Formats: sequence, structure tokens, C-alpha cells
Amino acid sequence: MRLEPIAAPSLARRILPPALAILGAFVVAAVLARLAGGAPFAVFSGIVTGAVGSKFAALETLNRATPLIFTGLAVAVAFRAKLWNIGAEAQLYAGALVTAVLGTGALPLPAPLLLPLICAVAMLAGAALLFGPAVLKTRLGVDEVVTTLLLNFIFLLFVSYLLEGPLKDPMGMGWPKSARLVPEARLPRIVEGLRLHWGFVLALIAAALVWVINARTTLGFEMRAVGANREAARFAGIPVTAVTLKTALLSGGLAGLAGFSEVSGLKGALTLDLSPGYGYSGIVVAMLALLHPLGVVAAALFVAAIFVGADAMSRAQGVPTYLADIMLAAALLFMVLAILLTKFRVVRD
Amino acid sequence: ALTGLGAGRARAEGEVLKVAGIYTVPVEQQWVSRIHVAAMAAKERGEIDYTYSENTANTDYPRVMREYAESGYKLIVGEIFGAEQEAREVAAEYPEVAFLMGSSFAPDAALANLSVFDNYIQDASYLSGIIAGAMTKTGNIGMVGGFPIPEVNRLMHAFMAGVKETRPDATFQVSFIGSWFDPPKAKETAYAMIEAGADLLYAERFGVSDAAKEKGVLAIGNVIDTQADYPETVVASALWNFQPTLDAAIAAVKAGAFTAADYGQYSFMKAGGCALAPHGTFEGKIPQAALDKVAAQEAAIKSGAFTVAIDDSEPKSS
Amino acid sequence: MAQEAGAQPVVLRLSEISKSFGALKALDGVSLSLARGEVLALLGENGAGKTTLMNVLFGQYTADRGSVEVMGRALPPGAPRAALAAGVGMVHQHFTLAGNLTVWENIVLGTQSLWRGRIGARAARARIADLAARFHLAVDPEAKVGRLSVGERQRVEILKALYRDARILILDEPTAVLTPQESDALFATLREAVGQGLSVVFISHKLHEVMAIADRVVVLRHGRMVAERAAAETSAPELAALMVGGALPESEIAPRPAGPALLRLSQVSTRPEGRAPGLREVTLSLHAGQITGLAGVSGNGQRALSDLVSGLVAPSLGGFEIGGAPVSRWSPRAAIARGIGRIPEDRHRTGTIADFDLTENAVLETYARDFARHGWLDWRAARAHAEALIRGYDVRCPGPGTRIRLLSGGNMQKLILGRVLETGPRIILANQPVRGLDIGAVTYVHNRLAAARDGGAAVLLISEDLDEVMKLSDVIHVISEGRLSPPFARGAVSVATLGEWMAGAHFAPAAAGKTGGAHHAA
Amino acid sequence: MEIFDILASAAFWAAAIRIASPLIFATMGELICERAGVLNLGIEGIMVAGAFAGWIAVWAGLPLWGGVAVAFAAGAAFGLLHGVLSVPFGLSQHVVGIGITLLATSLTFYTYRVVLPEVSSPPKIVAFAPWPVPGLSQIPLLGPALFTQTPLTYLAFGLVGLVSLVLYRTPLGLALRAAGEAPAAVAAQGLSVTGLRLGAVVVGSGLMAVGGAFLTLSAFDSFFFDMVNGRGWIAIALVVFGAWRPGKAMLGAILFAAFDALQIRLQQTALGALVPYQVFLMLPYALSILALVAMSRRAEVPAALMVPFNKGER
Ligand SMILES: Nc1ncnc2c1ncn2[C@@H]1O[C@H](COP(=O)(O)OP(=O)(O)OP(=O)(O)O)[C@@H](O)[C@H]1O
Ligand SMILES: Nc1ncnc2c1ncn2[C@@H]1O[C@H](COP(=O)(O)OP(=O)(O)OP(=O)(O)O)[C@@H](O)[C@H]1O
Ligand SMILES: [Mg+2]
Ligand SMILES: [Mg+2]
Repeated sequence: MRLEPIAAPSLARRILPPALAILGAFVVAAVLARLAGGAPFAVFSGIVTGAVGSKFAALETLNRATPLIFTGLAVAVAFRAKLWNIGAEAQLYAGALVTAVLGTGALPLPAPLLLPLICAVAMLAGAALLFGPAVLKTRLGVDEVVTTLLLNFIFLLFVSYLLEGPLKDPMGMGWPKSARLVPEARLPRIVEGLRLHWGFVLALIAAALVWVINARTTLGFEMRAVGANREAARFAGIPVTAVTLKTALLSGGLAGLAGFSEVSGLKGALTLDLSPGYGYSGIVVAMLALLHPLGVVAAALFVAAIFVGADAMSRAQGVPTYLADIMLAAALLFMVLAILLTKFRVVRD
Repeated sequence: ALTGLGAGRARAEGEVLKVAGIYTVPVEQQWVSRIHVAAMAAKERGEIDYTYSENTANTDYPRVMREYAESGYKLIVGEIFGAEQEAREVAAEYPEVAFLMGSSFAPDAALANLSVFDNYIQDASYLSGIIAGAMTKTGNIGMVGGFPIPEVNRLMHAFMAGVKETRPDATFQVSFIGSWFDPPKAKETAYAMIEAGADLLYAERFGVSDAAKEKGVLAIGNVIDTQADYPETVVASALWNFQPTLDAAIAAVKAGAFTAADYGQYSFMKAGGCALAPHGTFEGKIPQAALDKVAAQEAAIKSGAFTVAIDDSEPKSS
Repeated sequence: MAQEAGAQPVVLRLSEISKSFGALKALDGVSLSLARGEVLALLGENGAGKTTLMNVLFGQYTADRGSVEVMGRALPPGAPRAALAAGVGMVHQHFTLAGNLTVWENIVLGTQSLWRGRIGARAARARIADLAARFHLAVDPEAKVGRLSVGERQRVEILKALYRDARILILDEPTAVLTPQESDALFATLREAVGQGLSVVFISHKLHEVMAIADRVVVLRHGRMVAERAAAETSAPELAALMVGGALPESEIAPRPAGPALLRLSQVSTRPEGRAPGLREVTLSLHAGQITGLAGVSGNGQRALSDLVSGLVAPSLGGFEIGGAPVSRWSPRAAIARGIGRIPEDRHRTGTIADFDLTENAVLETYARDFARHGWLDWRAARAHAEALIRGYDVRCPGPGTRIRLLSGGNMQKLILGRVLETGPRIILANQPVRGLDIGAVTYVHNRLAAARDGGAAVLLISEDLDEVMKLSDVIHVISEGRLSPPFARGAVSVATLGEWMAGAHFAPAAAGKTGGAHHAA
Repeated sequence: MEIFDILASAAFWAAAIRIASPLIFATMGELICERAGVLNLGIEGIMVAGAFAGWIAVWAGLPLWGGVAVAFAAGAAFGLLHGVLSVPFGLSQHVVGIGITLLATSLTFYTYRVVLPEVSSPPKIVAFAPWPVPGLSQIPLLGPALFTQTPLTYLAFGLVGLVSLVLYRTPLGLALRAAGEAPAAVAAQGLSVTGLRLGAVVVGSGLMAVGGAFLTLSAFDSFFFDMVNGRGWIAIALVVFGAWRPGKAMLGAILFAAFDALQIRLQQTALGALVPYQVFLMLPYALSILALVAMSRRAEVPAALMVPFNKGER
């Protein structure tokens, strides 16, 4: 078989495969729920209700999408320049760490000063963590997939050390977690009483900014050129090394923001389980979005809705909640395939 | 308001209570397994209707609490060590739901529907240490833990204190493997300790007793009873029994009397919340002097004459 | 229509082949046949459908209509394996070699059942050595292909076909990357093989080669066969006219006095890169209003000189001046800033970014300087620039928003040419500027370079096509093992002499025998 | 014990070899995939699935080697899914890989919970026991370190030889290496790039799963959630570390395992009381990065790694 690009896909072509992909994921969930004794048809409504059935559910979906937007952007920016950043998880924790250090009363500043400051330093921290692998890549040709991947383990152990040592909350009764953030260091909530916070808005702004950078600035042009053809970019006089390093800074910074947003907006303290793999999910989100910054927002919402919806459904059905992850994985795989089929047709030969 | 409460109470007594567990790890994890087993037992007895969510990330914890509260569960059990603040906010929004949560913090009178508990089984750990001290020949004891959190640390310290009662010169090798579930790694760590002279291991994690069994040294169990699996290896175990804690909470909810309280006391030996497991195959192999000491200290503990110190700091090798 | 050659049996017959890519009809009812021991040349402009036709024959593409018969038996469509088994060998326009394997491994690849327990390397190597000797195809069977020069790779490709006992050999522009000597050697090889019964389809844009080797010529235009001639009954001008559908103007290079030296290298050396030699004490001046041609067998330091002038590599030793001022920090950007326009050797790999559109490719070198303010790009201006280039340089494409990957090589090259010339460079590096282009495009590019020279630019023309160098250059240097000959004025040197220099004959003995860059240790 | 004593003890090297064994299976599996041009990020999940499948099969009554076969089959099944999506369809290998990891992990956990809803500790099986090689196991130092292991460990090391042999000495290996470097060259020689890559991913994934099963059938005797614990990611690093060569990758695995065995032991030394345990746990990862830096320039990445091949497209 062979794939043949379709010059002008019809409307049906653009809508049908993604719709079938979502349906397919629902069917997978229903079948598995049935095998575990659930009622297959309630699965469908259960997922929708769980994801967007109430104001609470919808805001929870947005809430879970927030860190995914940041890490998705981080990955999209890096992958666009063919910098394979698999370390968004660690960079997220770097941002979170900074937030926990600066936000717990170390700086007696009012919120309008403190928040931007922490935000900036959190970005720097995330950036710094990717800068090392980027330098190793550009100077010594060390594969960044491996260095960033391994740094995830190393940095998490480092955070673990800090949380059991110097950063341990003295009021925390021994549990490894940082002290609580002072109110000035907290991102306010958007709706009182519900968890959604201004980190979400920040994520949307970040997506818009990345889009502008990509499309309108010389840096964006350079990052794309380096990613599309490093050799040609170098020949054309684009400073490939510098661009790679700048890309690393931007990417790491965005992942750092995810940590800032989670600690300052959501949790108010740093724990070792702050992120259930947001850094890795960011890769999924970015690729679903075809590395497009605005697509990242849509993809993050999609991923979050599927997870939150399926998680709630599995509880309602009394089947193991691992079903949520299964459905997410199925939706993801079906969806990337569907996106492909909107643009290509399969030809036999 | 009074009549309303009364009506609720009448209904609650007539029905089975809907109980939900929310755990951040799978129910095989020792600590959680004790809660789970107790809840399953209550369910068997027809007292409660029980469901649970395991492996819930702390990030999702508040959402899951809400989902259960919204769908009619009246008692929610779990562990909020990593999500204290948010969990308390959710609890405040559902005053008619009772929350019984593993927590390092004290109950808050302002939050009447949230009670706390923890595995305060240092009493039993201490007693198991007494036996360990009597059974070790080299006086070199290995301890393999997952993470040095208070729930782990306090039991290790109590155990070490117990060992010192019968073997004052004992030394301890302490390691943390940085994971709750990596039995192969725990096993490797235990092997290393045996190589370094340990002839008795404190089995905080799965995998440790296996190494002990293979290498022919002894082990002391913790939280759960594994004597049946390692009959020649596990000398004694400090058991956590969650039943008293859960029963008290169920009764309180059914009586409409659930208030902010510290259920930690129900894990104490006095309350039957912990015990030394039966010695099983080691019956008769443990020096009588040690058993006498255990009996004496157990009596002292139960009478209140002796209190095992609670030390939550990270234990170090000596 | 000319008749099929003599009494020899027909070994290959293509009947009524049609193939479309989307809306584009790449082949439209093409039929042809090939006799045993015959050399058939396939001619046509870029995009005429030659490669597509051969890909259909070889089973890499499936035709929409038509059939392929080899030795009287129909080939199943879309099955290279069947084509190979039937004795068809194809040397692709873009080499199909695995750089991480050795020469012999590349040759043996796919010739045995995958489930055999062992390769039988000894027998394979012996057979390769035998073939190499018989057909004068010298390569080291143990060398990693990734380190070979283009000419050597070409030989490996041919060996691949011979190793499989190909009865029909398809050569898609085999000489585009070869030196005259290498081409001659190839022709000798082919004649040898044809004498032994091999049949050849030969695709080339070089008419004199076609005239030299082919028995019969078929001309394609826009996917149709427009003419078929016996080689003996046609001429190069007629073929050229048939290809483009009209007569072509001959370019004339009039002699001109030289201006001042704009770029000067004195005793410059560069580090070797892998197998590619570095420069060894090269002295060279590029003068305004002159085209300086560089002749040489591929892999003798052309790459090093080109990298040096284009800013990719800095000298490790020696003096380097541009416009009389010594060069310090050297980079592609510095080269552009100093007024050097660069036409790279490989338009696909270094000249363009395939997934960028024409606009983006048009401003690739100048976006920062000419199309941006404070880091913000002015896409409107960039697009206008691209449109101007498309018009001014006759780039045939749907528009500036087209991804450049979809352009043919000639049109790609014209865009690069425009990108370079529009900046008004004082010095122009033209590395293989017409490689693989059809006659129309070649003439166009040559005329443009000549015009730039007439406008006072110093042009460095690097080409492995000696004819091209002799035709365009005011002065000629020969490069061999990283060393440079003294300049020869055009017309003052014979092809034979140049050939001797290329073979390294006249270089000072002090340097001879040393490998490139060995003296850097001193 | 101080470092020198540790390094000189057979038990230490025995531990290193033991710890290395699952990594070697996984690394060989990943190496085969990458040599053919497919980065398989599904490895972590595939190892989880293999650990579970092998164990549950034995628990259900199959012999141990039957469990190994079931694990291989389970891995191959996920590999087939990975392969179909990433090879003929050419989908992003990052996405497919991470999707497979998520799918394999969650499907395994789901199945486990459906099959064993009410257990508080999973049932045990009788795992592979060490099998001293007659004669060889008597050699001082080497005997206890190398030749007193379980059969699966011997299989792991045998596998390295087999993979080397196939890659460098057979037509299949030639084709695989070419498929990861220049798929067009493979296609032009009449071979199917799709078939080769698909096969590599299927077989490679099967081997990864056997690596997972090592944990439940040899290193331990029951299955726990999360017990693979990042070993798959380590294997990916080891492939790069080994410059895509089986022998070097195996050495990398042993080196990594030796650091792991060393850190376990160092925690008990005087140093252990001073240094936070996290530092020891970091040691193997940090040293991997250092080693990677030290040998960076020499590695030859398969040129077509992560590049989908679609014939007809240029
Ligand atoms: N894979 C493809 N997809 C779409 N169109 C193609 C493809 N290959 C070739 N074409 C189209 O077919 C036409 C013929 O291309 P082909 O490569 O056969 O030309 P050619 O005669 O070999 O040219 P050249 O002299 O440049 O090698 C081109 O104009 C091109 O548009
Ligand atoms: N993916 C593709 N889609 C559409 N057309 C294509 C594609 N790839 C190649 N072509 C077409 O195939 C034709 C030949 O392409 P090719 O790259 O062989 O160019 P070329 O003129 O032979 O250049 P060169 O001599 O530099 O190789 C071009 O006209 C191009 O438009
Ligand atoms: Mg062609
Ligand atoms: Mg061409």
C-alpha cells in the first residue's frame, strides 16, 4: 500500500475520519467496560457527562488541559526545530521548584510584582534545564533524546531530595512536600470555589505568543528552517547553534511555566507527584496538534476531556479506572491516524 | 435542622452505607491494602456498599472526591497526604458527606465532616523489634524502605527501639529504593545487605522477604502478615488492622455522629488496631526471654504504662 | 519512425504506458522497445517524464495504463523484485545506496534469500572483484559507501546491476555527476557490456554523450514520445530542437580584460573532512569581470574550496583576503555580508528547504537584513520579492506559496540563481550550477552567469564537466588532492594538459605523495 | 565494605549481571527496531505488558518457558500495532510510541484488576531458579558471578550474540541495517522496507516484553503495577550509548547495572549515612550521561531513524 496526498480534501474527508476516531475510542471503552461488567451504552453518555456535563466537569477539563497546553507548546516548539525534548517533565518540575522556593515567603513583595517575577524565574529554570542538553547536542553531538530523558529521573530525584531535606515543610508533619505558597504568590482562581485558575488564561496567551513568534518573527523563521533542513539553514547563514539554543530556552521555559502554573494556580505547594506525566503527555498533545501552537490548545482540551470524561465514567460504571487511560491511548492512536487520512488516501499497488 | 438530622439518621440506619475509597496507589500497596481489606470485609458483612478508585494522581484527587460526593457516597476513605489543602476545601463543600482521610495533620473542628487517621502501629513494630533483636546472630539488621515518609519512618524507628531492648549493640543498614513497587530492586537491595552481613531483614517492601528466604536469613514483616508465604523466613510481623478505625467511622456516620476527630488512636494496640502476627512456624523457636519481654511490654503498652515513641524523621544506617 | 535495430531480438517492450500524478499527466501513452545489445537514449527536458517511465518499468511506480514486457514476458506492475528477477537493473538518478554499509554489502543487498544463514562474503567479494576488473570499475569493496565520492558511488550502482546479471541496464543521468574521464570510463564499460549482450537505456541531458554512445534516441516531451531517431541519422542540434520544441540560442562568451582581485587566497590550507581532502597551500585570486573555472576529478578538494568560499569552513593556515581586507571571523553570514553570492552544489540538500515555500526559500539568506525590522518579518515584502524572482528568472511554478519540493531541479536552480544574483554579489561561487539540468535551463544559467561577469562580478565556477569549464572560464585552475594548479588562460591550454594536471602529474614533488592535510602537524 | 572490596566481590558482579539481564532483552529489542529505522517509545509499556502476560500465563498453569513465549507474543502484538501505525502509515513514531506505552500499561492494569479484583497481594508463581552451569560455575569469582544465574539470564546473553550474528553476518541483517539507513536503497533492490521494518518492530517488541517478563519470572515471582519502573526508558538510552551495536549496548547495560548494584551497596557504607539516598539513586543515570558525553562524537545514528518511508514519494 501507498499513501497518496489529496490535493483538496472534501468536507466529508476532513470531518469523517476524526469523527470515526472518536467513535472508535468510545467503542473500545464500551467493549472493555462491558467485559468488566459495566453497561456499554451508559459509557457513551457517561464520558460526555463526565467531561462537560456540568460546570464543574467542564472547568475540571479546562483545569487538566492547562498544564498540557504548556508542555504541549514546549514540545511543539522544540520538535519544530528538531530538538527532541523528551524532558518537559523535568523542566516542569524545575519551574515548580522555583515557584515553591520563591513563593513561600522568601520575597516580601505584593502579588503584582511577585507573580511576574516568579513566573519569569520559573521559565528561566525550565529553560536552564534544557539548555544543558542543547549545549551538549550542539557542541558535542550528544543525543538529546537520551540526555533529556535521563534528566527526568535525575531531576525528580533532586526534587525528592529537596522535599525530604531543605525544602520540607516544617509544618508538614514529615510528609515530603514544600511549605505552602503565600497568598501573594498564588494565581487567583477564575471561578471562586472551583479549581480553574488564571494559569489557564496564561496558557492561552502563551499559545498565541508562540504562534506569533513562529509566523511573524525572524526567530520563528529560523527555528523552522533549522528544523526543516539544518544543512541548508547553516549554508544560508542562519546561526544554527544559536537558534538551537534559543529554541531550547523557549521550549524549556514553556515547560517551566507548566510547573509554575500547577504550583501557583492549583496546588499551592510542591509535591513529588505534582505531575502525572504531563511532560510526556505534552509530546502527545504536540504531535496531535501537528506541532501547531493553536492546535496545541485544541489537542490539550481533547486529551483532557477524554481523560476526565472516561475517568468519571469508569467510576460511575464501577469498572477499573484504568479504562480512562486505555480510552485516551485509543483516542490518541485513532486520532493521529484519522488526521493522516484527512490528507492522504491509501492506494493499493 | 434537628429534625432534618434525625430523619437522615433514621434513613442511614435502615440502609447500607455507601462508602468509597480513593487511593493514590494500587490497592496492593501494603498501607492501602489494609484499608481496602477492612472495607471489603465490612462489605461482606453487608454493612456497607463499597467502591474505590486506585492509582489516583494527587492532581485528580479533589475531582474524584467531588465525583463520589456528588454521586451519593456518604463516607469517603482515602489518603490526602499529598493533597491536604485541596481535599479540605472539597470536604468543606459537602458537609453532609463524611471524609475519613489518612493525613499527617490534626482534625479541624471547623471542618466537622473530616476526620484523620494514620498507621500508628509503632507499638507492634516495637514488639517485633524485640523479637528481631533476639533472633539476630550477627546483630546486623537490614531495612529496605520505599520512601522515607512518616508512615514508614515511625515504624522503622519503633522497630529499631525494640531491637535495642534485646540487642543493644545492633547495627542497622537502611536503604530506600525510591519506589513503592519495584520488588526486584528491593530484592537486590536486600541481597546487598545480606552480603554486608545482615542476617535479619526488616521487610518494609515486597521483595525483601524473598531475598531473605533465598539466602536463608530471617525477616520481620510489616503492616501485612506474610508468614504463610515465607514460613521459614518471616519470624514476626507487625500488623495493621484497619477494622477498628473503619468500624468506628461507619458507626459514627450511621449514628449521624461523625465529627472531626483523630482516628489515629484506633490503630494503637490498645484499640486493637495493630498486633503482632501469630508466630506460625516460628512458634517455639523464639527465645522465651524475648517472648516474656514482648508480653511484658505489650501489657505495659496496653495499660498505658509504656508508650512507644513516635519518631517520624528519616532513619539512617548505623 | 525509425525501425528497431537490426535482427537482434527485442528484450524489452513498453506498450502504451500512461501515468498521472493527481491532475498532472506525467506519461501519456508511451511505447518503446529495446533490442538485445542496443543502447537506447532517452532525451527530454526536466519533467518530461523520463524518470517516471523508468520507474514504471522498474516497478517502483504502477502505471495507470499499459504493460511492460521483458524477454517476451509481461512484468507484474509495481514489483521491483520481479523486474530485478527478469534481469532489469536500474541506476537511479538519485543514488540508492546505504552509507553505513560497505561497497560489497551494498552490492549483495537483496540478492539472496533473507532467510539464508550466512552471506557468503568471500564468494561475493571475489565475484565483485572479478566484475570490477572486467568492466574497469575500480572501487574498494571494503570501503564504507558513506565515504565514497559521487563517481565511486556511481560505479557501485553499476556494479550492483552487473552483479545481478542484469540483461537490461537503465541509467538515469549517470554522467551528471561524473568527470569526463569517469564518463569515458563509463562509456568504455558500457560498450564492453553491450558487446557481451547487455541492453541499455541511457538518460542524459548531454547531447554529445548521447551521440557518442546511443544506437537509437527517443525524445519525450510533456509525457509523450515526440520523436525516435537512429543515432546515425540525427545530430545534436536536431535533438536539442526536438527536446525543447524549437531552436536554442547559443551563448557567446566574449573575452574581457580582468579587473582587480576581489578574493585572494595565499597558501591556504583547510582541515580534511573524513575522506574528503582539505586544501593544501592553495593560492588563488578571483578577479572582477572574470570567470575562474575549477576543473578536477570529483573528490579532489572542490568541496573544501567551495566550503571555504561559502563561509562554512575557515582556513587553518594561510592568508585570506576579500576586497583587499583580511578575513577574520568567517561564517556563511560573513560571506554574504562581504558580497559573496553562493550557488551550492546540492540544491536539494543545501540550496533549499524542501518543505518551505518559494517565498521562504527566496529570502533564506536575506530575511534578517532585508525583510525584517526588530525581529519582525515583513512577509508582504518577502512575497513581493519572491514574485519578482519568479518573474525575473523564469521560475515555472504555481506561485510563491508553492512548496519548493514540488519544483523540478531546473526551476529550483533558477530560484537559487535569482536569490543569489538579486543581492548584486561582487563574488559569485557557482558550484555545479547546471548539474542535471536540461539544455534550456543550462543555457539560461550560463547566460546569467556570463552577464554577472560582464557586470563586473568575480565568478568562481566549480564543475566536473570539463566542457562547461572550458566554455565559460576566462582562466582555469585544476585541483588535485587539495592542491591547485597555476591559472591557465582560456584557449592557452589543451584538454590533454588539463587532464595531466587532474591526474596530479605536474605538481611540485615536495607535496606529492602526502595525503591531504598531513602537513598541518608541522 | 568499601568500594574496592565491593568491586572485588563475586556477589557484586552477580548482582550486576542479574540487574542487567532485563535491560539487555529490552535493549536488544529496541536496537533491532532502531536499526530498521523505527524508534520504539512503546518499550516501557510493552515491558509492563510482557511482565504481566508472562506471569499470568504461568499462574494459569503454563510452564515457565510457556510464560516467556506468551510474554513474547504479547509484546509482538503491541509491536504489530506500533508497526502498522508507524511503518505503512508512517505516523509520528513519538506519538505512536507514547500511545503504545499508555495503551499497553493501562490495558495491562485493567486486565489485572478484572482478573484479580480482590487480592491484597498478588499470587506468587515458582520462578526460574539459578542454574549453575556445570563446570563453569566452579571457576572462582567468574563462576558465581556469571555462571550461577537463571536460564533467562543466559538467554539474554545468548541473544546478544544472536543479534550480532544476524545483523552482521546474514542477508537479513544486511537488509535491516540498510532499512534504517537508506530505505530507498532497500526498495531499489527489490526488498520490502515495510516488511522489514514491520518485522523488526514486531520481533523487537517481543524481546522487550521478554525483558519485562524477566522481572516476574526470574527476578521476582509475581506482578506488581509500576514494577518496570523506567527500565524501558533506560534501554532507549542504552541503545544510543551502545552506538546501535549489540555488543556495546550489552556492555552499557552491564555498566549501568554495575552502577546500580554499586549504589545499593554504597548506601550501606559510611558514605551512605552522609549522602542523601537520592544521590545514590541518581548515580546510574548521571554516569550514563557522562559516558554518553565521553563517547559522543563516534556514534553513527541510523540515518533514516524516525523517517517514514513511503515509496513513490521523493
Ligand atoms: N512522485 C511524484 N509525485 C507527483 N508527481 C510526480 C512524481 N514524480 C514525478 N512527478 C511528475 O511527473 C513529471 C515527470 O517527472 P520525471 O521525474 O519523470 O521527469 P524527468 O523527465 O525525469 O525529468 P528530469 O530530467 O528532471 O529528471 C514531473 O513533471 C512531475 O511533476
Ligand atoms: N513529491 C512530489 N510531488 C509532486 N511532484 C514531485 C514530487 N517529487 C518530485 N516531483 C516532481 O518530479 C520531477 C522531477 O523531480 P526531480 O527531483 O527528479 O527533479 P529534477 O529536475 O530531476 O532535478 P535534479 O536534476 O536536481 O534531480 C519534478 O518536476 C518535480 O516536480
Ligand atoms: Mg529524471
Ligand atoms: Mg534531473
